[in-house]
Amino acid sequence: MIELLDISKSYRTGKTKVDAITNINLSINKGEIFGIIGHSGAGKSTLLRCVNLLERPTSGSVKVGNVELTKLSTTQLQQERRRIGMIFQHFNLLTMATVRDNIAFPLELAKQSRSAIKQRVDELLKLVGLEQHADKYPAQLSGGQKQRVGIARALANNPDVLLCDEATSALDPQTTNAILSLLLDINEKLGITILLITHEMHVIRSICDRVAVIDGGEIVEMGDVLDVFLKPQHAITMDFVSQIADSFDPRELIGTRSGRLVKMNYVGEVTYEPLLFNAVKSTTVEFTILQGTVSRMKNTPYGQLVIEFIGNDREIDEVLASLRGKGLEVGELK
Amino acid sequence: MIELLDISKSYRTGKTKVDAITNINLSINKGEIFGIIGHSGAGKSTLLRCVNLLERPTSGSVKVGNVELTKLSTTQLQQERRRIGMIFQHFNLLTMATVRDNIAFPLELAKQSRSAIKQRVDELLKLVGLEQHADKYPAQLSGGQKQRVGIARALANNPDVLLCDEATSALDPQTTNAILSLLLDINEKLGITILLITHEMHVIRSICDRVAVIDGGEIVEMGDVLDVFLKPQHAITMDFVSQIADSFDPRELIGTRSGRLVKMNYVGEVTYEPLLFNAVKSTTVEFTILQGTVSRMKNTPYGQLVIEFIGNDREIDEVLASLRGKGLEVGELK
Amino acid sequence: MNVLKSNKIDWHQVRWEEVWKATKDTLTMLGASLLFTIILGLILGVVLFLTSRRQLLEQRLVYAALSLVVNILRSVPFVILMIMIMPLTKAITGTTLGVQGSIPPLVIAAAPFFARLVETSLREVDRGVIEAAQSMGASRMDIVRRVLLLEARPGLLAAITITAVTLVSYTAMSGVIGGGGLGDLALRYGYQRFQTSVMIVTVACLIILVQILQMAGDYLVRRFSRK
Amino acid sequence: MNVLKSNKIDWHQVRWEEVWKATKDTLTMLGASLLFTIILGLILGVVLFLTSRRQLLEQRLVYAALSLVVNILRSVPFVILMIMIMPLTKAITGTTLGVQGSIPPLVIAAAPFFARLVETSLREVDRGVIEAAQSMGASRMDIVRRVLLLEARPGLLAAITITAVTLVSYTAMSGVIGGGGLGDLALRYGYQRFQTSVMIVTVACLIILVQILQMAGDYLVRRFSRK
Amino acid sequence: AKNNEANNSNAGNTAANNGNNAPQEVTLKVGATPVPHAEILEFIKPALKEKGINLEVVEFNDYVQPNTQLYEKQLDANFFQHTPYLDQFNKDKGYDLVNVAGVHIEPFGAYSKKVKSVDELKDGAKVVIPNDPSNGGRALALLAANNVIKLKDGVGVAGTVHDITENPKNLEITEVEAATLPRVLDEVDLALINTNYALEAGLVPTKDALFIEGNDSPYVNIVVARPDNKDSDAIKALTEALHSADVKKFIEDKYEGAIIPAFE
Ligand SMILES: Nc1ncnc2c1ncn2[C@@H]1O[C@H](COP(=O)(O)OP(=O)(O)OP(=O)(O)O)[C@@H](O)[C@H]1O
Ligand SMILES: Nc1ncnc2c1ncn2[C@@H]1O[C@H](COP(=O)(O)OP(=O)(O)OP(=O)(O)O)[C@@H](O)[C@H]1O
Ligand SMILES: [Mg+2]
Ligand SMILES: [Mg+2]
Repeated sequence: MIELLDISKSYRTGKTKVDAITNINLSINKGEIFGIIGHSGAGKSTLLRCVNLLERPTSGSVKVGNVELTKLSTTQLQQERRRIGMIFQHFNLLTMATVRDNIAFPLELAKQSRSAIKQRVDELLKLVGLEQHADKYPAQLSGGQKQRVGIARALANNPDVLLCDEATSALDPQTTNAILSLLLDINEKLGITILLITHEMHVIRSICDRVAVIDGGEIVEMGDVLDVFLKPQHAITMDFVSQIADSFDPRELIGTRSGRLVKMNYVGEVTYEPLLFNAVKSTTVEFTILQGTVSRMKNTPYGQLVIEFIGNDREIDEVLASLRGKGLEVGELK
Repeated sequence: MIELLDISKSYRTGKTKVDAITNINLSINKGEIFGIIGHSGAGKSTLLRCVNLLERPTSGSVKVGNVELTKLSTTQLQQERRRIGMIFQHFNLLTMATVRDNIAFPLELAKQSRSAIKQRVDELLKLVGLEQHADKYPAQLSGGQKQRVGIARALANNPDVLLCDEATSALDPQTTNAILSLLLDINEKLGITILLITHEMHVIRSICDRVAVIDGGEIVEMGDVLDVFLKPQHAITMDFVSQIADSFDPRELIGTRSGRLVKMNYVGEVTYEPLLFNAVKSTTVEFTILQGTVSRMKNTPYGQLVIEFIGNDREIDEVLASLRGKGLEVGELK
Repeated sequence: MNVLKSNKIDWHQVRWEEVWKATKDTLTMLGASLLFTIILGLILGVVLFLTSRRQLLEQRLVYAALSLVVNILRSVPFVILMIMIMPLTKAITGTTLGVQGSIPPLVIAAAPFFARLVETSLREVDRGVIEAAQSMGASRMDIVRRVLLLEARPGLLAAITITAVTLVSYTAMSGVIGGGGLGDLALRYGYQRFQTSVMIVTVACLIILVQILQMAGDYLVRRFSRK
Repeated sequence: MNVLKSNKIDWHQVRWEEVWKATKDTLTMLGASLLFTIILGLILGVVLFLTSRRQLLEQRLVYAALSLVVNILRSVPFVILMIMIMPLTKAITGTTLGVQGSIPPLVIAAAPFFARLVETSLREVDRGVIEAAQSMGASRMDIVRRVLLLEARPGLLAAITITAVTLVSYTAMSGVIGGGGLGDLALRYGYQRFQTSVMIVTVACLIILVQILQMAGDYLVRRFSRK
Repeated sequence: AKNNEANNSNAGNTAANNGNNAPQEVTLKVGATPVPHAEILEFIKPALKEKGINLEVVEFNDYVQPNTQLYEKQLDANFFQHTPYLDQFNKDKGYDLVNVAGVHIEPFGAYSKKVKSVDELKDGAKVVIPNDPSNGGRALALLAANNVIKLKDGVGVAGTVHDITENPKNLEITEVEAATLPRVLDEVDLALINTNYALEAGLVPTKDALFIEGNDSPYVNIVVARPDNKDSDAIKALTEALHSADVKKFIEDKYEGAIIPAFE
């Protein structure tokens, strides 16, 4: 659905040239939810803005739905853009229009009938929980409320592609989850393709199919969310992934514990089997979960635990071997 | 350090009056890091803006460091405000000044010497990782970079009190953690009092001492982070807390599992004891961790797990009783 | 006011029906010329803005040409402009004289000025909002009508107010072609014939008129401010 | 131009040294009056802005009074204004005649106009930025100098450009008190004496001057835009 | 004429005195309207220079300032008006400016591109007259003199459109600025134009005018000074120079009879 070919974009500041992104190649399938993560200033927003040509890439070509946007005339581009919704990092609402009018804006552009617009806007207002605020102006809204207006606006025209630049960064967890369910829902029902930037790992975990990690304007890792999250290859990715559940580094525990510290990762239905328990049951080994998470990624359960095994080394080795035998990834922390 | 007495603030939109916050009482100690959470539109920003009187409360009084701000003259208020740093939700940077000049702004207001300003700004630039961007203008920065300028600016004058309105909402996890460590560090070293709004639970968990939950303009729950997070009383709080680690509701699991589902909470050093293992060791009960987290809150370890026990009911009851006997909070999911 | 020093004020000199007629003339000139100034100036200002550097329709040559035309119209002294465009005035209104004849020159003089104010106002519109509209596939016409003119509304209303007041002071010069109106009356009787009373009355009328315009403008600006 | 119809253009009528002197006079009047207009108008505009509703120094009465003064100065036709302030002019410059004598009236006429433009520009400054400065304990003076004037700079530069061009056209009227300058020359020879050649030359000079002013203004606006 | 002679001799004496005793220059600031006043003054500059008088001509487009400035001693004399105007001005403002020398007459004329004589003027015809008090009143007086309208008795030069008592042809009279008159001639049925503007616009008053003021006009253009300086040497030298034969020839040559010298 989206194909970026060798996209580069550089800015000039004074005399120096800054490369915001360099030679990015990316292909996103129809109906996919694709996440982009990366440090602040990595080039995520720039990349996203290149997709609908708000930012003309310095070089490279952009295809959306088999149409090469980079080759279109202005009016053709306008037509194509109507199929691409966008949620902005800084909202970019019309300050002089009410919430209602902001959401109606893309519908008016599409020359829909008055009654159709009213109906759709009411629907969207409800969807993002702003019925009460329909007649307020953006300046009278809280940060999260503004962001929800931006979301409603982007969805108004039932776009084929949705570009989200930190669409939930100003929202509390519950609202975030509500929005994410909404996105997942329209993704499943309408097959909308979503490209989203986020720095909230649980957003990626909850709804993304694939993820790309950008650093210094380049994609350093890309793949299925599960693969990337559970077997991160690049240092940057590891950093991100280690943040999913933990606010501290498990290596801090080394030295404070007497037993052997083991890090275990597992994915899929094994999660729901009493593997760990069964592995130690017949031994004298004791264990404590020092840190970790058991949860689901989109719909796949997984676990990431740091466990302290206390007992004799041989038996522990056996336990670890048996766990490995069941397909778990097991590594000792040193 | 900060005392809010019966603060209310209402806005008028057209003919209707909206109460953004009502009768808020809050007392924050010197050197404390105090978090505020709440849904979008709950009144968090309004409350924060009342502390330095950017928003004059409709009624109530505000004391910061024993000075009743609500009674001060404009010039006295100006003096007091210099001791209160603020990080804005929407950054509010000078668009016509470079990053460097934005950070230097409060120092210039304080009439510091040129060389002192230069030195301090360089220091701050390094602190927030923007050395490379010192001469850019805000429009040339990414969202996270802007936010970091806002943070540096708020810290420039070594304020006694720091008000943060979603100070890390636009930052990736690593940068967020770096900023949080920084805040924790100056809190510990300089005894700065921090009042922060966030919707990222892990921010609260990582650095806050106490937390208040706001809903509909009122404080519905307030207390030590551990108490509030592990024994939430109010429905809203529970919602928030359940989001800490999980992106899905454990009740979804009921029905898909054959065993008994138990939710366990524990805090403190028990976390690092093999309690669970010991409780089942001598029985025939098997167990699987279906969902949960073991981590630390500020410096206190805690665990929140949903466990499936398989075995005969009597034995499971014994296991649960023994766990309860060790001080764990154990409840069955139905 | 040294004019006042040496003369007693003789209120009988004031012919009220003439003041009333002058007031009507001024209002007619102001109304008509303001209307056309707004229309023409808005179009001109929008095109100037759009064709200027780094804007939606960047066209350096068009911009330079338009800017030159605007500058020419703004550099030529009003009286000379009035004379120069007489054929045009005649073509449009059928006469180069009186109230009617003074409207085209007033428009030609004020529209370029208003266009510059419009250009300045539009430059204040947040780029992000324009981008948002672009991302939704808005045509340039949509952006002008639904974004630029909407978002710049308080600024534009302030610009219209400033232009209206400026037009009032221009109407004083329309006496050159017999335009009449309060300013002309003030000049002819008050200034040239030393009928201080007439001057005071007419200037007072002008002040009231301008005060009303400004207050109405301020009200509208406030009414449409959303910040 | 029907003026041209009846006359052949006789280029010998143009006395170049007079054109040159008029150019210098215009530049002198423009330079001096622009300088003082900017200073006075900026102060007036800032005070108007600060005392207006919902602003830092909200003072309805002060605002109303200042606004009235501005409106009065803007409603009085320039020629009458010039006469009215003659004592002031004399007190300031020692003469009410010529280039010097025309500077005070030019300033008094243009400063209120510029003040309105300043007021409009300052209104565009983002409230959030002002709040940020307030939160840092900035005094109102700090906010004016370090925030308002800084953030509104492109708008203010555009306003100065517009005012400069307006002043050029005002200088044409200074002939009433023997002010001289290009506009006056155009009027006296071109309009009154039907010396089309002189009119063309002087108007061309005016156009060049205005074009330079506008281009310089545009450049500065662009140079100081950060959006 | 007798007066003039007296003035001449006095001025002659002064000039002689100046030539003998006071070689240092005197500057004389004279306000004037551009045509023909300023031109005539420019013409006598060299002659005055020889007498040690540096004549500075300050041009005005306006009929109030030259008098005001003179009264306030910003000027030493002015040359732009006629006696009726001066009288009215002195009366209006309580000034005591004095006539020191009559120089020329600019006969005021009525012109038309549409009709050949006044009788052809249709009902409701458009007539334009100057909008300044001096010329406006004069134009109305000329219309009255030619029986096109009737004015209130005794208004003289101060007449305005409000003083019209009878307007049998229902003329639509519009007041416009004097210099605009020739420019709208095409459009109107009758325009009353000051001679200087008629000349500038290429009209020949003696030929093109439907009717024109006669040589007996009271509107002699005069040099005006203040009581305190009217007898000064410099003013006398100025008067003398203006009344010279050279000036007479200059006026006759340059203005081709449309402006008539008012001195012998
Ligand atoms: N107009 C510009 N001029 C110069 N540099 C720019 C401009 N816009 C962006 N940049 C730079 O390009 C880089 C990438 O910016 P981008 O906005 O894509 O980052 P990002 O990944 O979205 O970061 P964030 O998570 O903080 O929003 C940054 O270093 C930024 O400073
Ligand atoms: N100027 C205003 N006029 C009217 N209502 C306002 C105004 N400012 C805020 N509100 C309303 O007050 C309520 C509280 O707003 P506030 O900004 O404090 O929310 P918040 O808790 O910070 O939310 P968020 O997390 O989304 O930033 C919201 O419902 C908002 O719409
Ligand atoms: Mg970004
Ligand atoms: Mg908020």
